[in-house]
Amino acid sequence: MSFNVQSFIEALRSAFKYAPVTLELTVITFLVSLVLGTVIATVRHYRIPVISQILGVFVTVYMGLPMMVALILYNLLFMTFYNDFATALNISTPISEINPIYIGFFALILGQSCSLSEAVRGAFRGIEKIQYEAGYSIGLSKIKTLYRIIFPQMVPILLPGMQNSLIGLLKASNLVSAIAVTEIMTGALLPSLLYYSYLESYVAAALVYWIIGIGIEVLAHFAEKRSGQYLRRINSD
Amino acid sequence: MIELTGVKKAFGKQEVLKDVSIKVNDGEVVVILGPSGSGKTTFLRCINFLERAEQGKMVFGDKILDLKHVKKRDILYVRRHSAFVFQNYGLFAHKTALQNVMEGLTQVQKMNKAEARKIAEDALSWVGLLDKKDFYPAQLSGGQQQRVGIARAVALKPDVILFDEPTSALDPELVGETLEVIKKVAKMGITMVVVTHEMSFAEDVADRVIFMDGGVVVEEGKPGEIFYKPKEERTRQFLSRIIPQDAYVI
Amino acid sequence: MIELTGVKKAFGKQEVLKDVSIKVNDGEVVVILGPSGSGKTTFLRCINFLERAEQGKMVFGDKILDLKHVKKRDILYVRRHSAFVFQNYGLFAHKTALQNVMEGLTQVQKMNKAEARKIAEDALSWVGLLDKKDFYPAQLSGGQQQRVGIARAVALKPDVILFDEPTSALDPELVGETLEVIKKVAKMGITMVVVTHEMSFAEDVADRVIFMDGGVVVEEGKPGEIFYKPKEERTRQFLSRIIPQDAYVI
Amino acid sequence: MGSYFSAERFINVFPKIISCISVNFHIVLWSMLLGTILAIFVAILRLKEIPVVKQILGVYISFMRGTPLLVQMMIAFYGIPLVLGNVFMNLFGINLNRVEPVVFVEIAIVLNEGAFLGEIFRGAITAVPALQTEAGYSIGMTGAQTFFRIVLPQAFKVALPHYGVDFVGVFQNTSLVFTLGVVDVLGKAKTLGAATGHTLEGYLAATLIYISFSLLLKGVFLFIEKNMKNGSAPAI
Amino acid sequence: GNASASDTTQQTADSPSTEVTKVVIGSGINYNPYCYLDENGNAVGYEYDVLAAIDELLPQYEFEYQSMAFDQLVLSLESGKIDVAAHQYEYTPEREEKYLFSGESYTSYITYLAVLVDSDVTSLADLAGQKIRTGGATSATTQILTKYNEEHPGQEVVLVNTESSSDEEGAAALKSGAAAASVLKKSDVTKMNKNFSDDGKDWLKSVGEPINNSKTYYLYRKDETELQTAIDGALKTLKDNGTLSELAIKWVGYDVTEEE
Ligand SMILES: Nc1ncnc2c1ncn2[C@@H]1O[C@H](COP(=O)(O)OP(=O)(O)OP(=O)(O)O)[C@@H](O)[C@H]1O
Ligand SMILES: Nc1ncnc2c1ncn2[C@@H]1O[C@H](COP(=O)(O)OP(=O)(O)OP(=O)(O)O)[C@@H](O)[C@H]1O
Ligand SMILES: [Mg+2]
Ligand SMILES: [Mg+2]
Repeated sequence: MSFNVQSFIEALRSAFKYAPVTLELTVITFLVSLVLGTVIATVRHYRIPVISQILGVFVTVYMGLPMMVALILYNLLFMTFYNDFATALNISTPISEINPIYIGFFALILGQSCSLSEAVRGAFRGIEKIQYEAGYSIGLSKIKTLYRIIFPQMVPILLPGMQNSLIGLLKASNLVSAIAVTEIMTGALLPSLLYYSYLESYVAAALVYWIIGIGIEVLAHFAEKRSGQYLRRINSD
Repeated sequence: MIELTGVKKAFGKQEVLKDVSIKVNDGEVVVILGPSGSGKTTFLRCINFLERAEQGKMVFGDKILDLKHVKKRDILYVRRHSAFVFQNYGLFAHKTALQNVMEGLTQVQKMNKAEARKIAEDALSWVGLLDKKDFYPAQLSGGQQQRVGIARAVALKPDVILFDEPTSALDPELVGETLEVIKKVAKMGITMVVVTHEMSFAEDVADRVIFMDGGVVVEEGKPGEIFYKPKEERTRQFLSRIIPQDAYVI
Repeated sequence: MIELTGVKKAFGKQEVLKDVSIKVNDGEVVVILGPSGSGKTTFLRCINFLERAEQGKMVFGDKILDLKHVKKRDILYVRRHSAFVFQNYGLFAHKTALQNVMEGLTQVQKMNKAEARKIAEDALSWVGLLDKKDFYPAQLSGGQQQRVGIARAVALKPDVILFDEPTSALDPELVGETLEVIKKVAKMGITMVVVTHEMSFAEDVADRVIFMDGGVVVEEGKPGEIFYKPKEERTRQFLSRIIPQDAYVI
Repeated sequence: MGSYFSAERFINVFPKIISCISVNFHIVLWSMLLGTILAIFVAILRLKEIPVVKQILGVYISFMRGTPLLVQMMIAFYGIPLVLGNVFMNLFGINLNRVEPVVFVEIAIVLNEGAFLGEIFRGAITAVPALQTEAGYSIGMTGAQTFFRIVLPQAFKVALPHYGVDFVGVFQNTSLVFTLGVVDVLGKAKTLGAATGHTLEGYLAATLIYISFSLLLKGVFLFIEKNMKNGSAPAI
Repeated sequence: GNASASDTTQQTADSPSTEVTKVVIGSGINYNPYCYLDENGNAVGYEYDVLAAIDELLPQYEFEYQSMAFDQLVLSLESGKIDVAAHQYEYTPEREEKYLFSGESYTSYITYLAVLVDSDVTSLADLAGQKIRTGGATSATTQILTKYNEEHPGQEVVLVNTESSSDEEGAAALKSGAAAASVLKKSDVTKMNKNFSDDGKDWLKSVGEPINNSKTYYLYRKDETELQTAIDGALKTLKDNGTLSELAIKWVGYDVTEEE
């Protein structure tokens, strides 16, 4: 197999050009989902009646919905019903002026919230009960105990898996190109049309993703060090 | 004043507390004694709502509470006016000794940081741990952790402190010192319920001693009475293990 | 026999053990005494390689080991011929009391299940917890957990048991009983190193008492000598808190 | 959405799509089995911080997480025959270019999961207090015994929900084989879509199958958890 | 580097014996009606039928088929997993640097603007400032329209890239007005009209001049000239005897081998 450096560089350049779109999608989705996911996990952890059961079923079911199908579905629903909806609510913006990236956000956030909620739910089980009790005993409210005592202790448990989610999301945002947003992968493939230089394009996209991934990992590494410094190291003998 | 009446608590089928009642006046120090598994810890936990009793009433200051059906606000009220020293320390794992003590001051009592730090440092030096203030719990010895727990409770200056075996991990020297600390606290007029097996402390400081066994209060009275003139056979039997027989003569 | 010489261990800059040496003959019971934070736990942990000493030699049975550069095989050997009772229990959280005791028997000693269960049940009834055998650690009181820890160590019938404050969470009645158990163990010829503050136990059972402070052995000797005729000022000072002054007269 | 969806078409495609489920099962079972085992070792080795090994694993994880699975599959599909083609031909008489494409997809997913699950496990392991390990050591268990009997079961409880997410994810990711002409559930949906011009029914049928799998897995996990409970009370 | 798959074809190059040589043909999985997997999972379509007809004319070769995605085909070709790639490849000089194209084309590929039937749009100029669906950022259409935009400053159309999106979305976008036009082959318009009509009537029409008008070829590795020559010959025969047109009408509905 031949590898054309020229095509590769061109693909790389094009991929980098669209990296900001990917990053924007990723970061915003991740932050919003982290909040939503934590809320879902907390509700489920405390077994708040009815809501927690509903959320439990919803998360399990939603995990079965592939992102690609979700996007098609939401996109189709949006395009089919927007006009009636806009008329009913007197929204004057025509459908052609609505940026489809919002549909992308919606789909990504919903999926990501569900999967992050599962990660957080697991981390809840890694915290010893006495940590809650200690918080309550000094008069902290439940909420305060959660965010001052419990969540910080979850951080070292969650960080490795969270990197998975964040980096995974980085790549999954590629699917959003299905509804009219060009990002890294599509960007890298743009020049391949001319030469059928798919190999070079895929390698270029992989490289750009990887570079961003490494960036995330480096940040996470420091965060892990900081957040986990209280943990006792096990003597590895 | 705190008064509890008819406290019941079961884990599954096992009734751990069967109708326990006690009354502690303001500034009083009450010692709870009893064999392992008799429900002492569970009882203290019920007072602080760390365990929800199935039945029982509590008078806490001027509040009258049903232990089972109690409002969130009231739970918070009780917790804010009391402190708990855990048998197994219960320090915040991700906070240093100093931060452990400061947490309640800044977050609950909304003190500013500088002031809280001052008080926390005082509390730590009180228990002889100022030099360990930046250590995490995992870096402290058992006795050191226990003392941080005590400092954390005392620094809050609550109306009531619930001590669950506050000296179990301490060496005799420190037991003495820590009990001195607790005595000082007693003099500050803080009401205290102390689960302990330190007879000498009980004799010295306690206004009243309560002997629990199998989830009921077997006997209660002044330390002198309980220790040297126990009415119940069970109490006598329990004490006989600790207090040399001849002591009874006194 | 175990003999340790020149054990050094620091955490960061803080030297916790500065050249500690002890010798324990087969079947001997040695008690280690000392104030909180003096390095007692750390020392026991070094013996079992839970902490890696920076320097020091150990003779364990017929093995001579360098504490710092030691083979995995030798570590395993030491651990298989010794048992550890933790200050804060250290029970396997996902296993019941019975399973906790059986684990070492079936997994390390490769005993069959039926046999292991028999031995484990015996050990639990020894510590008075047969009725709690199917409880998980989180469902047991502090004292109960500590006794399971003791049962787990004793059931293994090791050559050496390292006890780290085995009675700290126990009520006086149980302290007595547990110390009886430990005495029985002593009679089985098991060598023991016990960190404890129970003077009466030390007096009764210990062949030798070692007093540690600030990471060094301050003094060692027979219990009678240490308790009533301490040579060092520091020892005298420490003991004065526990043993009533007039006791010295005896 | 009148013309986009018809129940009749759905009923027509559903049996055809579900008949491809064996491809998904084949891939997901092998990948998760081997991937989980690999991940456990990756997690252990990462936590041990052995010099060199640590750096190698760092690169491995970074690469597996950072690059698209599609690219990894392509590396396996084209790269392995390229590098090992002659060796296999000479030694075993196997033409790697003629090996079932599924195998390469499985290799890619296994290596991928080794990294993803490995990190999930590593996080979960840090949730198990050091004292648990020490207790294991103290009764004479080897490092491996302690890890597999004491630490892992407790860590698994923490990792389980996230593990489930990953599991369902792999069940969906199997559709990668379709790129190589092997038809799994989603591939079948696409095929039928291309053949009939109606894609929605097929996708919904595939989704329904995924959801059923997710629910099934959830049931299995609930069962496992029931048998793994350690008596600690629920949150307060 | 060529791996072992091409060994067999190399042999024949050395010794033009009567031995039958295996040739691995790669074609697509998801491009109806050209090359796709039918309801039973069999690879079918115009491409496959044409190739089968070619195979019959070439006794010295025996075709074997592998089906995979469009972009995997060219990689498989390079790596030797397949010997011929058939997926409606269009010719560009750039591509010729890397691959050998068949000397004969076998289909033409012509696209037009597709708009709602009641629309009065007839050309790109009517669409200035409006959204056009192009079917993917890497499609030829995108390229052509990007070039158009560069050549018509102030008159630009807005390109909506819709990588891997579904026909349903395409229909919905046009019907709802989310996009003003799409770029489609006439056969696709017919298909859309049939599949997504709300009232049985046509709702979409092709308008104006062709946007894209190109021919399609097979791809080979650079050194496979012998195979190329053989297949070219067979293709010519099929064109001449009308088989190719027959197949085109059978699969596509009209004669795509003709220029429109
Ligand atoms: N991981 C650690 N990092 C830093 N310092 C530590 C660590 N572990 C122990 N120390 C310090 O070492 C000293 C000795 O601790 P050790 O646990 O051996 O004391 P001890 O004699 O057992 O005390 P106690 O009777 O209170 O249990 C203490 O001052 C403690 O703060
Ligand atoms: N979560 C639980 N589930 C089931 N049983 C429990 C639970 N918590 C405590 N128990 C049981 O309740 C009884 C009383 O426990 P508690 O901790 O109150 O005893 P205690 O008097 O404090 O003993 P100790 O002096 O040993 O600390 C014990 O027998 C214990 O096994
Ligand atoms: Mg207790
Ligand atoms: Mg200690």
